[in-house]
Amino acid sequence: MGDGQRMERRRAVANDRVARYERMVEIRAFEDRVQGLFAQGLVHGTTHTAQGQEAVAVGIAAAARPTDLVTCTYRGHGIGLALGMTPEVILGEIMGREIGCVGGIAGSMHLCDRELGLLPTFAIIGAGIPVAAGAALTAQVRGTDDAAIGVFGDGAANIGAFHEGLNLAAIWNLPVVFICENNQYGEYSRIDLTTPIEDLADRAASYGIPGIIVDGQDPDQTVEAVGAALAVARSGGGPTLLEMKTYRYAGHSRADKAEYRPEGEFERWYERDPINTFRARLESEGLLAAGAAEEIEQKVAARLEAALRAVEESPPATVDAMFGNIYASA
Amino acid sequence: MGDGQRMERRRAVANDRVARYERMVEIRAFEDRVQGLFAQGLVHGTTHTAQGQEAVAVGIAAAARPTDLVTCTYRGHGIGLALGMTPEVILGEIMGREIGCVGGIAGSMHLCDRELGLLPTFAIIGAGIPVAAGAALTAQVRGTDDAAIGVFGDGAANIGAFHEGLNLAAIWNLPVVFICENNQYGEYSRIDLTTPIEDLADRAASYGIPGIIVDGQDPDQTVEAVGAALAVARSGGGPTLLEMKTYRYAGHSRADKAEYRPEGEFERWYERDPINTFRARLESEGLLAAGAAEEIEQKVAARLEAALRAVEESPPATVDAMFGNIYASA
Amino acid sequence: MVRMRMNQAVAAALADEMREDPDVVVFGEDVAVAGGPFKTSDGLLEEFGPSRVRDTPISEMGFLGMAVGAAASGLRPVAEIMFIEFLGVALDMVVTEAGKFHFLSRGAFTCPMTVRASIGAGLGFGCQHSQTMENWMSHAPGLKMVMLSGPQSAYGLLRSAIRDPNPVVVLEPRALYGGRGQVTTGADGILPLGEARRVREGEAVTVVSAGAMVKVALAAAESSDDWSAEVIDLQTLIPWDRDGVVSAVRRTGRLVIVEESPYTSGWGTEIAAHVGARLFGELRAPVLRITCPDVPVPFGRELEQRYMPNPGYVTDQIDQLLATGRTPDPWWVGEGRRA
Amino acid sequence: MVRMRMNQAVAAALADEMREDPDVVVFGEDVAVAGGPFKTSDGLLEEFGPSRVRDTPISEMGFLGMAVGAAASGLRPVAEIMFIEFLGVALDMVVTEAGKFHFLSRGAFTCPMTVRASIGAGLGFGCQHSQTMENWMSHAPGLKMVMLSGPQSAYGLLRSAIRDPNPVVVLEPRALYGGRGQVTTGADGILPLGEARRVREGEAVTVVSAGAMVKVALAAAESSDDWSAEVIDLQTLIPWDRDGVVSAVRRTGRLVIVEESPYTSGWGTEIAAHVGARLFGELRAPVLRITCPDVPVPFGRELEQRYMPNPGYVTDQIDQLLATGRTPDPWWVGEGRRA
Ligand SMILES: Cc1ncc(C[n+]2csc(CCOP(=O)(O)OP(=O)(O)O)c2C)c(N)n1
Ligand SMILES: Cc1ncc(C[n+]2csc(CCOP(=O)(O)OP(=O)(O)O)c2C)c(N)n1
Ligand SMILES: [Mg+2]
Ligand SMILES: [Mg+2]
Repeated sequence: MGDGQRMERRRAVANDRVARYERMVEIRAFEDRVQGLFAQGLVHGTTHTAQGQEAVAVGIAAAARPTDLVTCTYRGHGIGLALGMTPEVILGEIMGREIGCVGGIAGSMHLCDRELGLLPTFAIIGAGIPVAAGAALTAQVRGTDDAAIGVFGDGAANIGAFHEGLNLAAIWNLPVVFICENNQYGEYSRIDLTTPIEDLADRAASYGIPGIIVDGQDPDQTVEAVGAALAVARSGGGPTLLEMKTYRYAGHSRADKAEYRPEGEFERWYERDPINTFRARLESEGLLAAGAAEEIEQKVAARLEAALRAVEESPPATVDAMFGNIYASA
Repeated sequence: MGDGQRMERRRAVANDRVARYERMVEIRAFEDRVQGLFAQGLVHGTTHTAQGQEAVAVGIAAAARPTDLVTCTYRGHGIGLALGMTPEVILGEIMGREIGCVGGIAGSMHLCDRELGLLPTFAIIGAGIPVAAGAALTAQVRGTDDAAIGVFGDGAANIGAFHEGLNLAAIWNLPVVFICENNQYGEYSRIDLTTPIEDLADRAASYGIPGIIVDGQDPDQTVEAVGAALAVARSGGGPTLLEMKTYRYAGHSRADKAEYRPEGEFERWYERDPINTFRARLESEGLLAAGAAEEIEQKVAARLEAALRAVEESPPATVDAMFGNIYASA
Repeated sequence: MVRMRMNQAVAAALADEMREDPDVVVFGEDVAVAGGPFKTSDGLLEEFGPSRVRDTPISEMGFLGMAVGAAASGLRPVAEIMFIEFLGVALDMVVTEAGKFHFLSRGAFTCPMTVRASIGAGLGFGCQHSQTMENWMSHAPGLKMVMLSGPQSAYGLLRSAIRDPNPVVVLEPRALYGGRGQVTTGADGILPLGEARRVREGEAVTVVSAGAMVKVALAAAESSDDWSAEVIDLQTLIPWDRDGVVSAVRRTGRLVIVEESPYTSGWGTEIAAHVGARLFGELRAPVLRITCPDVPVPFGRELEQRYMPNPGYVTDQIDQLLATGRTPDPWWVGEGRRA
Repeated sequence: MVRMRMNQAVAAALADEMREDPDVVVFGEDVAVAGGPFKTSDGLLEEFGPSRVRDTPISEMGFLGMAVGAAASGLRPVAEIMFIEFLGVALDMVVTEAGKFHFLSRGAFTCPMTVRASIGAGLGFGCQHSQTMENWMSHAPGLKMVMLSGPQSAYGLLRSAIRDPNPVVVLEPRALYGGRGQVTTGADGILPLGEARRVREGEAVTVVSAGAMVKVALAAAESSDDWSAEVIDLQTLIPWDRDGVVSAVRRTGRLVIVEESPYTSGWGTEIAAHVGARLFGELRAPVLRITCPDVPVPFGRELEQRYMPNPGYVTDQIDQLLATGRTPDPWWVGEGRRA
């Protein structure tokens, strides 16, 4: 799929709330499909899906420019789709095909799209945090008004790179927005087993920067919060830490059924499902007519099946790809 | 010098404020002498002295038991002396002689005394912080009421190990006291150039533990604060972060003349010199008679010269020492 | 003898050490409640309780630092690093602190900690979760390092590692966790550190391998009727069994190393250089290192398998070595790439 | 040609690159206001200002991460690691992130960052501040690594490192910073990466060395009338000049490596293993690695000097190699210790 389509997808999310809704539906369907493919044994390796966190993804994509570089984690399909990547380049990567965004040699944890501003996603916890600060340094040194966004999980807030990255960004007043996707779990451990405080946003005080709690289930609020923090960053106001409270519907990775979750927890969060509540809002605002939601779902499903066919038609990554791009030449 | 003397020195500091005063005088004289030896070119390598920070050192030594393990940094002569190590074993190490506490194969940055509770001092910034938590883990698992103490600088509060160490200690409720010797500088950089907040004690909030600012120039207050935090730790109350505000009189290391200091800064701190103010207090309380301070100074000076002679008589570290103690045998 | 998977053998070794020594404690990310991401600590929390079996926050520097402090003060901590790459955020604690603690205390402190880390390719985890990285720890006096090759090796070497008074890094090939084998447990099942193990006798060539490659070397050796190969499982990478390996190679006159890691500077490099010099004039062929190419580990089933030495390739390389008396080019050179 | 110290040559290279390319920025601990703990960035802040020359907090993981992000987005950051050991808290960023960024972006991003780190013994800094640790980075496809051996080498290689589109680690022997030499600056002074440099011609033996050992190898070569040695400064450790070294050794028939690091698994191990295999049957003597013993670097002037190869010892080892055709024992074996 050409550049044009990807940029178009990005613009849609940036400009149109209904398009955001559609993208959230796409992310949910995509992740469900990926889980299914793994369950069928059709994919090698592991994967980390982001059902339930769709509002965070579209919030970032809607508020950021393609020239604002984003770092994110192995749980990156949703953010990739939100930023405008097509289902086929992500699925292709997950399935190890040439059509994949990295040619199929990297796998689910490693997505990348330079034009859309997505740096290679990070499979080492915390690593993307200072890297985002580094991208912000480029904007600051060059005097552009671009900013950078570093996305990471609640578990990552306990690792050294978090502390060092936020401290550096603060002391240099860098144009970067740190977004903690607090989905309540790091792997199989609830946050309260690993983190002695309630709100990770409070850690911003250690660096003298604003720390703001955001309802990560509401795409209007996530767009708003990211947009405001980016505006601060662009105008020289320095970094912000946004803690987006959200919930991971699936297990941590392919093999995890999330049986450790306390009873009723999932259900409580599902009451505020970001897609359902957003649909209701759009409907009540008259932006989604009766039947429109079903149409969107069908459209998304068809799009996904087309993507899957394109991926299946694409050859597996080649031995040449394995030897390419080790060293760049001048 | 035998074990007996070291334990005796420790007991003195634990029990007697005048002995604490004397130890502070000893530390000051020792560090001045070390600087002099380097200036004369009599010592190889580098050294980091702690003039001005004497009240922190005796505060720790007076409040802790020898079975409370302490981790500290390359700037460790003062703490070593305070804990009870003799001038000759420290000077011997600095000068690379067999009499040194590590046999002269380690140098100024690496002191150690197992009986007195001093783990090998750390030359990598921050490393001692989680290691102290580990010593506290032993006490917790074994159910003793020992505690551990991790001492580090203001600059170290920006490194990842600080964040991870405090978080771990908090979540496991470990009996450990973290002591940040905020001497206002990390190498040649004033703290405000590297740290976006005023009080490092505030960082305790990120871990849900108490963070307390202590006047690091007053040995009565340091003993009190360390003692209180240790009592909390021993009784199952978990870790505390103490920020001791103090000042490094000398440059960072051997080669540094500290010319970057703003005018008048040293003088302002010297007005509250920990030794001078403590002497005045002891005199006004009638604990130091007229002339007693001079006697102490002379005694300390004589002790130091004797130590220097003992070191000079000790042979340089041997090649055998270099091959010893690489691997322990069962 | 009990039949078990390698991950069960790891858990059994941990449990037996914990039973015998109350100072043994286990911690790492998701090792307690979940029994370990690879189920290598299953059942420990239930048997030994939350004081001795603990889940940590994601903070490798922090919990390896705790291991150092705990070890120095009397415990025998076993810390799990989920994937060896994560040592990249905490290597200081292993190499620069633990490895020098005994030295820096003139012998007064020991640091009997064990760092277990899963390694290797084959499961489709991509280039940041599939390496072996043994040379991060191979140039650091004071450390020991072993690599597991199956259930018995896991049980026996891990128990020795925990008992050793020095810091020991235990590399566990992830792809072997699910493989079953007979295991002698108890004192008889303990394998000493520092000794290589001959797993097959042979005349024409000595094949030294470790970890997941032992099986590959063995399969290659068994597939040829033209020559017979002695196969050695190195077991301990640091300090390695110089005398054992040298005397084995002296017998056959030929040394082949099979490694699951890039060509440049893997563990086999040291074996090759050392043996090559010590047996100069006695070797009947150059030392052959059969390795992966110098590229990041690729994702994708076929590519990943291609990346690693496999039995057919090993046989073919040995065939060529014996036929020509020269080291054959690796497969990727045939495809126009750098050796 | 200008006479300068090696630390001045480093600063000159940085300044010249910064003049030619506004994207070059420099950061690290105390590199700006203080001009660097070893004065390797003296004058840069004054000339290029606080946006391009910055002091960092003590947070190696953080600022190397920033270097990755800055490099990927268009700058050419040069980050200083004061002592190579400090990479132990940040190695992930170099090996696992920077080294794979190009690969993981299918070539879309490059990561042209330079990591400068001082290395080595000789100044009495003790065992946590005196190592070389090159093998932390030697098994990591995607990285390049060079080692400086004097003022010209510093100027020429550092400029190439900064210009290179890949992450390059520059190892700077601390003990050489104060040494003076004539330096050709400007375009003519730039030395290419990937090429070894012959610093002396000779017939009997090829001595490959790097960093502070080049001088030692040269002094040894010059001290003997009995044999003549070719001396090679390897310059780039990864990827090293295989063809250059192999063809040099083919000429003399003998290879001696002089390294400032412990015997096991240093950079020379790879040279020894590779050349030993490639020139099997052509070598007239075993490959001799002259190294430090496998111990932590000791403090103390005499011990520390004893620890490192010196010219007299190198000469003596080569004498013995030539006389016996066998690798002589290292000095410490004579004293009853393990080889
Ligand atoms: C340094 C490091 N340690 C451990 C891991 C293994 N790991 C992968 S994901 C994960 C949990 C991360 O939790 P969180 O940051 O909350 O992100 P989430 O998966 O919930 O999106 C862990 C421990 C890793 N990848 N890197
Ligand atoms: C990981 C690491 N980075 C850098 C250094 C170099 N270094 C040694 S001391 C020092 C300053 C430390 O400042 P602070 O923590 O305030 O302690 P102080 O020296 O003032 O006692 C630095 C940067 C180091 N030893 N380790
Ligand atoms: Mg999470
Ligand atoms: Mg300080």
